[in-house]
Amino acid sequence: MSEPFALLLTLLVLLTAGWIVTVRERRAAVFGFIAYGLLLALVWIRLAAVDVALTEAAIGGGATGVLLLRVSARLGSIRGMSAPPGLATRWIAGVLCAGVSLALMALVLALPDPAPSLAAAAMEPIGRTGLGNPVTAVLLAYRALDTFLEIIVLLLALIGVWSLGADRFWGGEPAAWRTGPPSPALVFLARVLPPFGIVIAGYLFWIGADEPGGKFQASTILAAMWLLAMMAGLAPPPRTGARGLRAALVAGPLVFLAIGFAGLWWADGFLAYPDAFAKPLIILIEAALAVSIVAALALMVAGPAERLPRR
Amino acid sequence: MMPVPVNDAASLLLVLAVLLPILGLCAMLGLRGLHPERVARVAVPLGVALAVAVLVEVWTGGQALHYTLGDWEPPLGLRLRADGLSAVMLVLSAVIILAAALFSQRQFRTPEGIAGDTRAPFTFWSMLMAMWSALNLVFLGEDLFNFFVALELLTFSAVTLVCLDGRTATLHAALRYLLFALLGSVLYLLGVALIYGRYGVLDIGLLHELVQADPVTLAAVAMMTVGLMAKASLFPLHLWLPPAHAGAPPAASAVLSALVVKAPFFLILRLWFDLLPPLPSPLAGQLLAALGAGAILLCSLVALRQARLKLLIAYSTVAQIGYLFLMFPLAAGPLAFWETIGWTGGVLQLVSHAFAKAAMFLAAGLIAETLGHDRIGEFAGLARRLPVAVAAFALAGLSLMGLPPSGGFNAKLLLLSAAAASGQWWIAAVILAGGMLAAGYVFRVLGAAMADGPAGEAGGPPSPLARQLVVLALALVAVALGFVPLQPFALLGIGREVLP
Amino acid sequence: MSGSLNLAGLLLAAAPGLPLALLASALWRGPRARLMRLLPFAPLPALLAALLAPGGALVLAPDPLRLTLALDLPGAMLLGGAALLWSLAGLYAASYMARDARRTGFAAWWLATMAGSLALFLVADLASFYLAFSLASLAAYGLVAHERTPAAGRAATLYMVLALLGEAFLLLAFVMLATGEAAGNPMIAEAVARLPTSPWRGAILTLLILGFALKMGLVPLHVWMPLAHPVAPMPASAALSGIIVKAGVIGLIRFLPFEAGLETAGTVLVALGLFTAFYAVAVGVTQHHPKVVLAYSTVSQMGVIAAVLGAGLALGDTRTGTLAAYYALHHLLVKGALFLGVGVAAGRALPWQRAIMALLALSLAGLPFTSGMLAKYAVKDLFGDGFALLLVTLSATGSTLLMLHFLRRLARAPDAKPAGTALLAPWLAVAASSLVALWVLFPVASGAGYGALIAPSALWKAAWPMLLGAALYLPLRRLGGRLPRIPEGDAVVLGEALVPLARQASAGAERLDELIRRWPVAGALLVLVILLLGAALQLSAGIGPLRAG
Amino acid sequence: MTPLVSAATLFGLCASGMVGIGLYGLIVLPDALRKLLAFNILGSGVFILFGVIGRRGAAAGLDGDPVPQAIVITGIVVAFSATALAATLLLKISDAENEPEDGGKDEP
Repeated sequence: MSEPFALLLTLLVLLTAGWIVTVRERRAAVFGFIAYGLLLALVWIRLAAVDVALTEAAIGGGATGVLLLRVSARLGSIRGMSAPPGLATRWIAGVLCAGVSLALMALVLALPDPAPSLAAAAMEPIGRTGLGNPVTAVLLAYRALDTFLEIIVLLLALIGVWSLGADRFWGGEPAAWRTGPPSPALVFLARVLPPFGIVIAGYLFWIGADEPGGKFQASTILAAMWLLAMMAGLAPPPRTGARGLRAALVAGPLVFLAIGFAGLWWADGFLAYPDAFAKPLIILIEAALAVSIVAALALMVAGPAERLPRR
Repeated sequence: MMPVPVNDAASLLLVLAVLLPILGLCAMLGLRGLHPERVARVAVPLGVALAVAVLVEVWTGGQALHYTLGDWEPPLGLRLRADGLSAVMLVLSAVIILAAALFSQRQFRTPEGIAGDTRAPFTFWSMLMAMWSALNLVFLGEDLFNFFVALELLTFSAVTLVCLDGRTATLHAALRYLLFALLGSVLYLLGVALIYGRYGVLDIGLLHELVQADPVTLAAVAMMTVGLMAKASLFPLHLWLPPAHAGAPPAASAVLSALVVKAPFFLILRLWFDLLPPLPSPLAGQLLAALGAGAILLCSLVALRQARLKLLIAYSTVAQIGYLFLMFPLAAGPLAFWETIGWTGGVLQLVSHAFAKAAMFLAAGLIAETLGHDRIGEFAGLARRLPVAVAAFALAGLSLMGLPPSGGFNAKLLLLSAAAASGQWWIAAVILAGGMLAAGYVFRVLGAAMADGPAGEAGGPPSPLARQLVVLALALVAVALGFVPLQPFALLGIGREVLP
Repeated sequence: MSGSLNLAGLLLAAAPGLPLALLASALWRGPRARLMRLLPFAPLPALLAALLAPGGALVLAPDPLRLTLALDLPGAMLLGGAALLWSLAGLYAASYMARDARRTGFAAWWLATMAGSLALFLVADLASFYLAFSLASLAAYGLVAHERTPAAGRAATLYMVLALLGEAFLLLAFVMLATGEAAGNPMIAEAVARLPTSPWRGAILTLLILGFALKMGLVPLHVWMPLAHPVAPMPASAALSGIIVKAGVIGLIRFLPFEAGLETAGTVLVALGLFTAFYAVAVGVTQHHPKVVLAYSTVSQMGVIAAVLGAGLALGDTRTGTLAAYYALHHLLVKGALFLGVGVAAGRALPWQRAIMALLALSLAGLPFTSGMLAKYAVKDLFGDGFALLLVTLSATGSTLLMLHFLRRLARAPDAKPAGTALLAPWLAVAASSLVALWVLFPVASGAGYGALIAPSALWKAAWPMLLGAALYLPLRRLGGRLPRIPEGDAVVLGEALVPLARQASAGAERLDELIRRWPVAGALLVLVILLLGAALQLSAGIGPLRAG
Repeated sequence: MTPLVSAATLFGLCASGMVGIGLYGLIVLPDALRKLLAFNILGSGVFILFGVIGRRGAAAGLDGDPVPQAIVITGIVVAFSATALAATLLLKISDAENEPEDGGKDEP
């Protein structure tokens, strides 16, 4: 890939972003956004960040896209958050935002060269983790607390989504799609895709330790397969109060914490791994986290409970 | 050179302080049969004990506690750190959350005879836990990106609590809060990106050794500060705060005003006093102070005109946050001794406002529960009906007005002294004028409540005395802070070698 | 100063301590029911302290708080007078308000105000002074607002606004006084000793005089007094007009640097005081309600005291504090007795009651052999022989005029309820004590002997201004109803004309806030603040326009 | 031949542009869903900036600094959570406003 490609990509990204912000139709903007997510994945590949590219494609483009499509399909007309701004406001806002953009560009050009980097620092002790992929090492060893809290953020957002349901439906099933019976095409897709999805997800998960890939990307694909099955009516959505579901949600954080605290005994402190078992422990944590992430992602897209809980 | 931190048993307390509420959250989520309020009954006292233990440890040890997570040293790894200020903030949030939990035990109790959990109690208690964990992380963290995650946890839990009652108006308020807070987060993250691009380090302690006053650093600090200002609802970025308070449950309002808006402010403090290199000119600090002055004057005036008690208190919060931003030019002056005066005054304002405002919102909650509304115009007779709540409101008001003896008075005295010593008279004038305006809105409420009228009879059953006493206790703490000696606290200075 | 416990020190601590303890006891049901009947006993430790403990001192809290009590001569005189009036007015109140539905609340405010006002006369450090001043000044709000009529509401609001304004002035002055002191909380005397060399001397003096003048009611800061004093229940009016205004007097006594002497500030204070003395008479004679006339008389008398303090400051005379306190003691007791008397001797009262009221009233003008003459005699020295002395002498003429007007309005007022011993006895006791106390203290305060007082020249000096006043009163009486009616609180009307303006300002603030809280506006402001703060930081760091590097 | 601007720098400029566009949309668009899209554009601008910084920090045999990449992965998940929460709020408001008979309240 060459510089003209980067230039083209830059122009495309900016044009799409501009289009999303300026186009009249809400739905058109949502479609624009999905395309924008795919363009971004290309940018990430061009930036040699394949892990991020996969995440962006899976979550930024995929999950967000499905979510936004579902929402825009159901969204009625709602009171705007402000009156449509006049020309003067638009101009003022435009000038100010252009100012920020220009300042930021100047700052980007003013970044030091050679750039400071933790790449060497990250590679040096990577042997102690037994991992080959430095991004995974950062996520699950060096900055493991961030990753742990990220799962808590997911759970919190899920509780937030659930709390928006009605009191009487609490613990019941979400109604991911209300409108009519699923189309035959959707049912067909839902029958054909999941086996492939599961295989791809398993592969991504497995190589994540050493190559680009990992739990988030894998989990997102699994969550998407599950959602597809729910949408097509092939798998019933789980009750949000179901014991198994709740257990799946907390499995990741609890395993993470348990291994973290065990580090006090078998290693040098909380969240430390003994060198000999580091890789298996990390994979165990990733597996537990993946369970929680699949459940959280899928249910977050499915929305709050809207049917009575089955007793 | 920084001392080499050791992970000892005492510093493990920091990890526990962050993780204990999350464990509570997991227990609530994982085991429906436990009933969230019962989990809270275990987790909250434990958390308070942890916070107090950290404070005692820092106080007796006379130095900051460190914990390096997973033994991965920064810049690669993460570290938790508690100095005197963090320890005080930790105890502050523990006490306020304890009060909120005691106050809400009845309001958010799972109904009898239900095996699992129910919506409002589950949401309230789990979000309270998450919020607590996030607050502790903000006070103990050292890593700029770690703060971002903590801030997001804080935002999500606060937004969910705000719209707990599910009415359309509160949903709109929550959406507005969420979007504006997200805007703030992204701006903060933008600053973090620039800092990383410039130094390749995110640990504040390490950055302090590296930073230079170059354009990239300063621009990053500006972006982070403004992003945090949006979350702290500093004037003129306070659009979300009044509506968010209008429909929130009283305990949620209390923690929102007392703690949630203070967390981003705490981070601004850390950026400006621990990260930013000393600048030759106070211009930027004065800009912050000017916004603070705008908040004090404008929002106090607006508070005077509110018809609903909760909105009045909410505007008072915006005004009182303004005081916090007055400390920047005062604490950055050239006079070494008075630097600590201004700094201590700002921190004391933060603490005493937290207690006073929590007391006020809880008192407002009791009033609204008893009367069925919170329209100040119909308060006549209230003092007879709810004497303890009105007394708590009055005591908290004392602190807001800055009358002695109260924490608010001491805080304003210190800020005033710093303003006088550095010759920044306009700040002194704003502090005094703000006190007068606060007296105006506090007396408006008290005057209405003391009048003879029908509110003494109407409405539901009186609130149980225990809840009223919780509110009174908070207000008394705000007043008791006035008996702390006016000397700069030695405690707040522990572990802050950055400061003189 | 010794920190050890001693009897004198304990008495000092008990002076504000007992009222506060009684106040705290109101938390329990039993004492609460008896609170009203305990009022007369609350100030007794203070009275004992004033009699037994002048010169005593007690350090309540050591460094760094340095809360310290100390009783000097001016403090002891005012403390004794105040304690006596609090006690007797409390006795009066116990009977006068026995059937008042809100008497318990009244008693609570009463005790809080009492504690603050008594503490004020015996605290020696800056922080305690501010604390006592705030307590006295803010708790008195409860006394003003007690009746809950619209008039009381208006008066109480105005009182509160101005009291808080005064607090703000004083707070800033104190902060400036304490800045540069090694101790966080300096002794008042130490801080005042350094005042003349402070770089902010002018500002501090201005703020101090503004703050205390508000409490004393010097024109034009007197506007709250004619509104607030009359609306309170009778015993509370006595306490407000007798004692609370002395908070300003003790403040000036404590905080003006008499030792160093400041000519300009002194002269300004004399001018302010004398103008107040005559202005209040001029407005007072147009008033109809006897309590309002008395309130104007208080304003006028406080003007005289301010002039005394100003003259002493200009001269650098260290006796000034004692002399001013002596004069203030006279006013404290006489004005207290007059207000209590309005409750028993209004309308068609018994002749002996009228006679006593007349004696008390004219005592304010300096009637020979009354406390007024003694007080005026004692302070004359400070004024030298010039124009100021003439004006001070003529202020007695004004007082005569005003008091004759008061006696006439008192006789025309609606009849007082028939008073029993419970009301008459405290009234008479205060009246008598004014005579006794001033005569006893005369040699101590003035340094002169009694002989000087009965010299014919002294008597004539006291009498001629009064005769002039009496002569002037006749045409005034003729004019009677044709005098313009000046509203109570005179200039307050001008001030209240600003209220709609303030309303507009706050309405404007609300509109501005609404605008700012619109999403696009807030968003644009956010971006603007980023750019401004970024630029400000670059400028603060000495970096010009943004450059790479 | 070295190009005038490297790809990383080009994407850095692109990220700056995205931030500006996202900010603009967030400020002026009245519709909440559109605001949410604008927020995501703004966020992705910041993420790309992190990516650029990571790419510039290529060293030790890696194509980029792994720390910013990990940060972005966490950031993307957080942004998704925020989007999901906001979108659900939006749906709930829409449901409440389009069912006027119960006055916007869930429970009768």
